[in-house]
Amino acid sequence: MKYINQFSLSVDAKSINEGFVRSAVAAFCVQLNPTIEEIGDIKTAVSEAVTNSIVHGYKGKDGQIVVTVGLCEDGKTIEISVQDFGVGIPDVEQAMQTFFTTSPTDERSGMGFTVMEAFTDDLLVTSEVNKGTLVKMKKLLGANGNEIDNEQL
Amino acid sequence: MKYINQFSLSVDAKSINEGFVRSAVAAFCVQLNPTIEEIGDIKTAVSEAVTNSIVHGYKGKDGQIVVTVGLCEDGKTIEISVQDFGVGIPDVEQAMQTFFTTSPTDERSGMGFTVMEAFTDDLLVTSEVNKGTLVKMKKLLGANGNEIDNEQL
Amino acid sequence: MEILYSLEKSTLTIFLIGELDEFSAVNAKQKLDQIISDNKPQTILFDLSRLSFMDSTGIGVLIGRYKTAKALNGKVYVKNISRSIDKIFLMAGLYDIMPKISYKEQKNEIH
Amino acid sequence: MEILYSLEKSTLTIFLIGELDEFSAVNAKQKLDQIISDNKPQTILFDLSRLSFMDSTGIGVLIGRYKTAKALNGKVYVKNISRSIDKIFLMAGLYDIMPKISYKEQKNEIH
Ligand SMILES: Nc1ncnc2c1ncn2[C@@H]1O[C@H](COP(=O)(O)OP(=O)(O)O)[C@@H](O)[C@H]1O
Ligand SMILES: Nc1ncnc2c1ncn2[C@@H]1O[C@H](COP(=O)(O)OP(=O)(O)O)[C@@H](O)[C@H]1O
Repeated sequence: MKYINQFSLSVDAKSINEGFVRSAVAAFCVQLNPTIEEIGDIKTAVSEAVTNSIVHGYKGKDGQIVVTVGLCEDGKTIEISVQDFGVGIPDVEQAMQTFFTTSPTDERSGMGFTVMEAFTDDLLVTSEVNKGTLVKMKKLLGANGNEIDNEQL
Repeated sequence: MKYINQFSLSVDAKSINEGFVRSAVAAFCVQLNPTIEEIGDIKTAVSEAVTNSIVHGYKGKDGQIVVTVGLCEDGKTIEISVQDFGVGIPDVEQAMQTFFTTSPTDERSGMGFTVMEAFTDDLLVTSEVNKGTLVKMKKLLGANGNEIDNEQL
Repeated sequence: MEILYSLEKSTLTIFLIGELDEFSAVNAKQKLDQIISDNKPQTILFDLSRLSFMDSTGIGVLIGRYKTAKALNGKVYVKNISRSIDKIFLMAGLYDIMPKISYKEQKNEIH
Repeated sequence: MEILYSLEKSTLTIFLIGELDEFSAVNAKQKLDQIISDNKPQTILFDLSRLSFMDSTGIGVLIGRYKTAKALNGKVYVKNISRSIDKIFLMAGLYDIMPKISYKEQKNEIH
């Protein structure tokens, strides 16, 4: 996939960094002049994926989370990926079911993937046990009717 | 150098991304509860370094800028580096002089390095012609008396 | 995140201020349970007007506090919910256990 | 960045709004030169109350516009400067060519 603008970041898997990652992704998306609702959706979806990497992927232990964000050639679709190199998910289909959680005692709701799905236009999860998990999301930020063309960049 | 928290990001060398990089660095620093003035200083210093990479390092052509930010073990000093792989600086000492600029027709002021120096506590520039430039800055964010200890992370 | 509260008759209004995510959840749970068990309110009203962010971790936090309140025979309501947090409430069916209430309803029904 | 202006007698007040950096500089220069040469003011007053960010690229932009104004025999002043932008003005000696002016001075001296 070719992007007309992109960034990638790698950050310590600590929950104190969740707000930072949300803000960084949102700051990049601002160039598309998104609506407040679109920015809210993206922040929420990113937060779910990052929380999962910290809580489930690394189970609170040290690790790195890699987040990449690319602006597609249409000038209005954002692709976001969140990757960890943690324990992985044995059964992705089951994991993605609403209310499914492996940490009920932790008061987790099992709604993380459901929220990601609802707040983005496309969600793809790939995972391998003991290798890690990659969550890819797409979102069209077109509601304000603004798009960027390559000449402006 | 060991950091108790860190991130690094790589971004297209486009001026549209300047605001994004500033905001990302600022969002990371928020965990230290800095003063508004401290955040302003950091945004300005980072902006100078990123502008230089885009304008001088890559001369507006495609390239990547790598920004890393680390929180030192004292829990209150931030180390920031901005790196490009562009044309490099033949004479760093001369380049760092106030008002020195190689682009006067472009209405550049030659104040970039001077601002970086004034707005941070430590500045180190290393560069190699045709390899690129690395700017390292340190800033103590202690004015609010908040610091983070490793246990909180 | 910051948590403020006020007690009026047997209604405890709790203001959740800032961002409720995995980072802030641990402290929030502790503090909320403390406030609830200290005050043993008949009614808890979460005012979310100053909650700028909440993700699914927040669902767990709120359901947990609903259980704390129920164990003390209290009822839970919410008010002043922003659009994006409203979407999460709907998705999780949270309004079934903690109905949304307007200012008017609050005056008539709760007290 | 957004640029607004108002003309009162021969004083052109220009509001710089948002962030002035390398990204916004190209458009800002063009737009400012246009406004200045269209209005040929005797006095230009930059109101920076809503300028949330400026780095050394902004120094170049302002010095350039000072030259445009001077070529038309105009004087340049600034007002409502935030603390961090003030530091840059001081460092670059910008106040020497475009003095800072308060509301009172503006009423007495400029008009
Ligand atoms: N990055 C990840 N690494 C390992 N396991 C994961 C990851 N993300 C999700 N999972 C698994 O999928 C389950 C469902 O995730 P989710 O829908 O986000 O709900 P919750 O986080 O509330 O458990 C989790 O309980 C966990 O077992
Ligand atoms: N990243 C870089 N790559 C190449 N040259 C640079 C870089 N940064 C600075 N320089 C050189 O150093 C000079 C002085 O930089 P600076 O003090 O920031 O002033 P200005 O950017 O206004 O020219 C520049 O004009 C340029 O020649």
